[in-house]
Amino acid sequence: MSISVLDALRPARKPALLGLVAVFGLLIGAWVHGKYFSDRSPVQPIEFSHKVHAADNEIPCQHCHIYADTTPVAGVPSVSKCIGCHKFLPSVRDQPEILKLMAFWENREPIPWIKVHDVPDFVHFTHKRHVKADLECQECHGPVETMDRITRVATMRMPWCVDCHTEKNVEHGRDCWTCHK
Amino acid sequence: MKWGSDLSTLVEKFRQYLKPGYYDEFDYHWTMTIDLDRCTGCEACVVACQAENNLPIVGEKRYARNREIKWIRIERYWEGEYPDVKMGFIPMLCQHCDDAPCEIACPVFATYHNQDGLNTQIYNRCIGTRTCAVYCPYEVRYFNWFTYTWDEPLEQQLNPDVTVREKGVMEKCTFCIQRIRLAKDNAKDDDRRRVRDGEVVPACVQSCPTEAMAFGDSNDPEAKVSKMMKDPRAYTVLEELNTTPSIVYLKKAHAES
Amino acid sequence: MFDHGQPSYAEVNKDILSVMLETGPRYWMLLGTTMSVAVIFFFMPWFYQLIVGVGAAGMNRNAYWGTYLSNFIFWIGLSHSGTLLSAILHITNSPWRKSVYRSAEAMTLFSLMTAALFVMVHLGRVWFVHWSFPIPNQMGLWPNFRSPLMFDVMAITTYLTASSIFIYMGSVPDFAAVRDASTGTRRRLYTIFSFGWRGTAREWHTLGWAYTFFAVFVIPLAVSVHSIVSWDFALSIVPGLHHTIFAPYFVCGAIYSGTAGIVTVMYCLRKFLNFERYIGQVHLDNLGKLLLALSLIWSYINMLELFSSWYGGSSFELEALKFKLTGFYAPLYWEMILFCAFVPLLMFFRKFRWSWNKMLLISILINIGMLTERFIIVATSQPRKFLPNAFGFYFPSWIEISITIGSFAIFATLFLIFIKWVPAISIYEVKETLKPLRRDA
Amino acid sequence: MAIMGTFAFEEDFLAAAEKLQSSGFDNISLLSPVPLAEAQKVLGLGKSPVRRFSLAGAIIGALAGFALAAGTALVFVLPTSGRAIITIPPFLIITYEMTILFGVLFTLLGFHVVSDLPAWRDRPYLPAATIDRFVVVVEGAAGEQAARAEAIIRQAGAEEIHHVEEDQ
Amino acid sequence: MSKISRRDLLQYIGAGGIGAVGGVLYSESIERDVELIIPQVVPPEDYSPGIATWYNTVCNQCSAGCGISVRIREGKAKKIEGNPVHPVSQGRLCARGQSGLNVLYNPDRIREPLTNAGQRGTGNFYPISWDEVLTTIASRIGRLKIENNASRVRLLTGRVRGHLDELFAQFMGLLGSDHYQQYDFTYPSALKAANKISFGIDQLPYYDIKNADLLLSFGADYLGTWISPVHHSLAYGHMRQGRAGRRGKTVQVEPRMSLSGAAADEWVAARPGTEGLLALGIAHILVSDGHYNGSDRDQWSDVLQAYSPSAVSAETDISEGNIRQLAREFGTSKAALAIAGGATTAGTNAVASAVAVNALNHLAGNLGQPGGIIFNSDQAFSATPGTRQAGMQGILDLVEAMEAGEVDVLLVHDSNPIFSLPDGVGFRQALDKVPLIVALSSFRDETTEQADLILPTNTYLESWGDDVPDPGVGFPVASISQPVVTTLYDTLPVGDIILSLARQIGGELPMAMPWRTMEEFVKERWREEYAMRESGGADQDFEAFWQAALEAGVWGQPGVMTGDQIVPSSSSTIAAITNPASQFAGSETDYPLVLHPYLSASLLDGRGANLPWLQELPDPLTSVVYGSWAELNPATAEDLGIREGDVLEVETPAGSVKVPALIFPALRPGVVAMPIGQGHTSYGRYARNRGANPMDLVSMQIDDRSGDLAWAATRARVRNTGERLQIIKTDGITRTLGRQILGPENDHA
Repeated sequence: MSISVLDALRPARKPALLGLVAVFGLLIGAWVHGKYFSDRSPVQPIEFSHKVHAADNEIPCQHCHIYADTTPVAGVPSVSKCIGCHKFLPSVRDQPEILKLMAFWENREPIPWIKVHDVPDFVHFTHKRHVKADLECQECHGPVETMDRITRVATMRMPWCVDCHTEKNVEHGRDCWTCHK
Repeated sequence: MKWGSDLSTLVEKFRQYLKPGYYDEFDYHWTMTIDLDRCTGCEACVVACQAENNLPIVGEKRYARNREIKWIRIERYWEGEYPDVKMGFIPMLCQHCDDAPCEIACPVFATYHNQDGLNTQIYNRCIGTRTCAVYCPYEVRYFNWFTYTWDEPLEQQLNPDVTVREKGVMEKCTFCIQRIRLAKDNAKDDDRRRVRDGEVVPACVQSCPTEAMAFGDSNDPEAKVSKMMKDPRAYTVLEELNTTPSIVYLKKAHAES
Repeated sequence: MFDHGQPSYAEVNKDILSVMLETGPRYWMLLGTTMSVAVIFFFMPWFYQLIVGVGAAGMNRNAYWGTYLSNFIFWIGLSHSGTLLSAILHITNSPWRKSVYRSAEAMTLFSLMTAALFVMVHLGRVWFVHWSFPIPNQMGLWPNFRSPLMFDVMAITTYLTASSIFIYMGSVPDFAAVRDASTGTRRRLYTIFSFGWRGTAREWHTLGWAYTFFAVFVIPLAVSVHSIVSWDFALSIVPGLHHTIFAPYFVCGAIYSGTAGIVTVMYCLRKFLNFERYIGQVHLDNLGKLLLALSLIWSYINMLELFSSWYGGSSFELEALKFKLTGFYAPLYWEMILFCAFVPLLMFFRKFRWSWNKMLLISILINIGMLTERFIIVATSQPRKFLPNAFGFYFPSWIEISITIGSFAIFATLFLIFIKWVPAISIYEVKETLKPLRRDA
Repeated sequence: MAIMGTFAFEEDFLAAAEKLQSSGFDNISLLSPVPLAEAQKVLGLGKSPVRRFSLAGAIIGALAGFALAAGTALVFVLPTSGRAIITIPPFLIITYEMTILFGVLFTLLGFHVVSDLPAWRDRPYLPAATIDRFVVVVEGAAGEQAARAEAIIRQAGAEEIHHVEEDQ
Repeated sequence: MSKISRRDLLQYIGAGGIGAVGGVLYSESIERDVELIIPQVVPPEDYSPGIATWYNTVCNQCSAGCGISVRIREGKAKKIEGNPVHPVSQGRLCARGQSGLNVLYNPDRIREPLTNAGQRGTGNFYPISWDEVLTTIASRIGRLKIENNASRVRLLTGRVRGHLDELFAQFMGLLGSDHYQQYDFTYPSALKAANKISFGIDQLPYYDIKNADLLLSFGADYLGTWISPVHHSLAYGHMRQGRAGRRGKTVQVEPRMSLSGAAADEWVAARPGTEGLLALGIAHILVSDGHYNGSDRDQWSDVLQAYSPSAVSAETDISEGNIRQLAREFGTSKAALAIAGGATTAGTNAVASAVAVNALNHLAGNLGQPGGIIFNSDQAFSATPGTRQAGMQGILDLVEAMEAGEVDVLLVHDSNPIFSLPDGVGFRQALDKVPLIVALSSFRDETTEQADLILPTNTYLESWGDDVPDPGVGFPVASISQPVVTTLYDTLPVGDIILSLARQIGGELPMAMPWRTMEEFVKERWREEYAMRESGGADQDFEAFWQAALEAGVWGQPGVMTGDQIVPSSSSTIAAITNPASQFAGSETDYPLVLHPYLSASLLDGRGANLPWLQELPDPLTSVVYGSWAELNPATAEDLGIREGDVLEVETPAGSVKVPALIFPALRPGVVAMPIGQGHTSYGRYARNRGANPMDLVSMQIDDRSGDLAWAATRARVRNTGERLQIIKTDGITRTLGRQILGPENDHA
């Protein structure tokens, strides 16, 4: 006659292992999705390349995002803005993406860009203050000039904001009512 | 909290943190004065607040069960009996007490006291224990019993500077934080360190047809509120509770006869 | 202490284990009923409330706390005797404890769980409840340990952990007994539950010591828990809640209703699980005396509260008092006084103390009284705060009422499950009270 | 090779135990359905080291408790109600609760360590020991030793003798 | 551990796979849902996102003509505040004005032209195109015009001022119909009539409350509903605390305490209908006690002979001492001002009472003085306000005409007589005799429901126009109202509708009214005004002026006294003084109580009832929201054994309604008070079937001297039906219980 917990546990070993594998799979799945299939870099209605514009042609950000230093929102350029330049660029006129753009312009339709950098409704964020504080756009938006398709690099979540505020030692940068409305 | 590694600052910080009251002085000490001798109880402020802060239209049934949401309300008190009956009005809104009974109550820091002497309410942090409202002696905290909706197209009026609260969240007067924020923003734009007196005007103060209300920074001795607070008629409601409110009332004067 | 003569060791095992191992249809019917009641009366309304918002309940701007909170306090209170009593009696090793404490502790555990459920029901956004736990989160924000509610969170988690460990450790030797009386999966399960307990002198020795320490820890804990719960109220400045007496008042009240609860449970065990042999006159008598003492203390504190708020003479306190004694809820108040202060006086007479049925009635009345007491506290103080113009009224909605009913079903369900998994009476400790196995005995 | 003897009565059981103890068997376990002070005396079990665990737990808990309260208060400084950020009285309550929590947990740990449970590997025992029989178990005794042990147990008045193979 | 069999392996892979899928789903679930950023195709000029812009226009929620600023963001109106540079509102605004947003974004607005397809009064309407509806009307009117029957076309509007008024007039004039009339329930016609008698000026003068020391108000709720509440409130605030060491005093004479009564230092509940008498009593003492000693003292004392304090005291039920004391204060204070309004000017003695009050002002010698009555004879603009207020007499004539079948086309704009007039008038029935009823309205109110064709108009926040405040503010002022948002629905500004009708009717109309839109018309007129004032100012100057005016929302000449400050002689007043005693409908025996309807501070005469913010706004004195009630003095209630919430049947010779009772301490015993404003049978989801309309109780009586409706001259009785109804109110207990909430007791600062 003898007793042993391990013997008692033996039948439970396999289910336990299966469970372990499942959990492991879960983590992998989540990681892979987050890394490659998330909304961090959606496919836009027009394959607009910041690389071409910002880097190759050295257009400054605020040439198109004109409101960034005066209003809370940076503002996507209006269709007319795009056309403003592109009607003088015969070289690229018949590229498919440009044709799309032209189509939008002919139909006087706005381009339904997909928002990449978004904050919830209860957050008060103003570009003006950040631009006027001489922050480089890249500090939050990442090396945009190297991207063909825009990808969100920052988490855009609270600790990310707060950490920066703390580092830069922003006045009242950790007061909730500085950002929450 | 990122602090320097050297011990002295750490000790110094601890001292500071151990000090009751915590703040030596508020950066701004936003204060409101309400002259009851001017107040006629017309309730323009009530609607102004509703328009500015996206207060819901709760509907008759919910009103009947005292589920209304009015960040500022007018309280009525009769004195005497017919024919010598008098009516006393007193606008009641969050007093932004410096020793607010509500603040300790919150387990998740959804309400706390900020450097401007404001009693904050962070809606999206609130988990709805409702303790703050129970503790509040002025009963100026209001709870979202439901997720309120606006009949189309009334929602187009909603103020984009103020979020719309969801069900299960406590809310209350913020002294129109969005306006304070804007004023500070403008001040920064033209390189002023301070906001000018009268630059921040909460919706209720702005609307008041008898100019009974004044709002400003009581740290600034020149501010209108500071002057009003010196008036002999000045008092605070429920003084005996030692909540040190940021709203100073001026008692109704009597006609000399 | 045995009304029907001494059982033998073997009989003890047989009697107590048979309750676990042999299950009749009656049990399943009962379990089915309680479970369905719990679902229909508690969980379905709660689900509805989660969808529409807390407005489904009757609370309003005159009373932000309603029956959910009062029930929470009631259940916490009910939880009080079990562990506390068992601990105290263990340390003062009074023999009559041994056959009652297991189910008493179980009561503690389950009423505590029910109480915790009520916190969830009370919250406006329960899906964010984890923000009030001291765990790292993505906002880098921690809970506010200066808040009375955080005291609660800490106290209740500690209490739950401690009392579950307490009851578990007490049952380890009995798990071993179950193991030996069973075969197959159950045997395996209980081998694990009992950590492979053999009952060696060393094991007994260590268990003895550990158990004593658990007891020592649990007593101050239990006291602190209900004090803290009382501070949820007392730390406010609301008239009618802001009383220094509240902590002792709540603790005493808690033990009071808890003990009454034990009597009720004892009755059921005895009646339905045929434990007449182990639960006898002596238990009833002792519990009766205890109840009597507690009721007196309770009445005393109650008087103090009334007196201090009346004699203090502050307009605020007086108004609250007036509303409590003569307002809409006055009948409830006087009902409470009747059930909790006067009815128990009957126990001065042995005739009552010794009659199971009478005691059952009394104990139930006491708990009804205590349930209303908690309700009175929330319903009469909040609508009468400082500004008369904001005075109002609160009446629970049918959702609150049904959830209150459902909570009892939940408690019953848990208890029914419990008696099938854990020996409802401590086998080895009952044996201790029997004649030892000696030649000279 | 373990030898187990079952007894119906305490006296015999204790006698056997003492005899074995005195004749130098060190690896004996005394199984009983109820705690027996005498049996523990035979094995010379005095104050249990569990109490050290409890103390350690309590102390650690106290420190952890205050550290938790004070530390988290400093992580994100949010003043409330004009109280200090580090307010002693409320934090003492947290400390108090954590003291008890850790005390209990460490005691639990102590129990497992001291009593050497759970019994992972096979240990000799008899089901009767959880009902109404006393069992003496002699382990690690081989050959002639085993014979002696068995003799002692038998003449102490054991009802039955069992032999169990221990897997080494 | 033994080697794994294939079967096991598959199971492990399966588990892992399930896990992975779960992981992906989880990660997907915590992602924010995709939002779009929609850019402009071509950005407008002054467009800057996330920044609010303010546009100035004129409030139309009541007839005060406050200037307002509307906060616009992303093309949507967010908030209305007073226009800081406007002399009437001076940056402030009342609850009603701020609720204008509920008018603009009201879910019950009419969104397209409607026709009832021949079944009138069924409430069924069907969409119809603008062209069709306009041609229908135009042809109909055109035919009448050709047949020289244009007088069979009638236009009834609410209070319309500025050039819209002129436009209407011109339109009707050109048609050849002189039947353009306005009716506004809140218009103080009696007061105007009285002023014409006493001062010989057919206008509302400017009451300078701001600089008064004693304001003696007979029934005029100047802080809540009377003439220009916001402006009065500003004045009141200044009068109370604006002048160091000089706190003005106010006394309110009315049977039921109004907002102004609550603010007053003294509230005098004279017997209803005898307020004018009280005024004369005071006048008597002023003269006899020598507070007044002008040259015409003797005439005064003759005419006031009959009104000795004792006699007056007996009539008014105010103690002699009280009257004397009032008189003393009135006589001695530096700047005393007496005003009349509300129920005092709504009895059969309306004008008589108002004249009596004017007598007081004469005797106080405050005419043309600061703190007194200031006449602004010369109005700022060609458009003279208020002259077309037909008053009750006009309505009766109209009804008569309709009954006689003399009306073929009735155009109704912004006026709701069916609701705001007693049934006794018979307006509703008369409508049946009218072949074509056209409503120009934004909401389906009771009158609009009766229309055959509904022309949905823009709200005032979407329309062009201008306004001259009436009364003025002591110097020439005109405000411009401009659309602050783009029109929400398929609706038109009322001005544009008239203009396009004019075009389609043809004849000389298109010639005379060549403007395409109201905007053109207004600008045109302002150009003329400008040219007239700045003698021959060139056009580019005008453009600049126009831009400035648009931005300011108002044009004015502060300091310029409008016209010479004539001080009218007292003779006409003296002549006009008669013993005023209001004749109440119903005998005292059958109807022991006096019905006292009063304008709701939030819903006014009911036009605010469709605005949720106002419905949810607690009544200033009773804190009741939603629904209506009947107020009783505690004593009266006790006699009748009535508790709050008992449903009463209030009966008058005119009819009866059922309303819950409310015990109200500041109400004269023997009076039952009811707020006007609720009891709509239509008018949108927020107003429909809520409470009762006291107008159903008012007997059809008019004050013969002004022809105005005497809506406060009806007796009533109440019956407790035994039913109960919860009155929804925010008040708990309305006594301080000795708590020092309104300030510490000890000091008397």
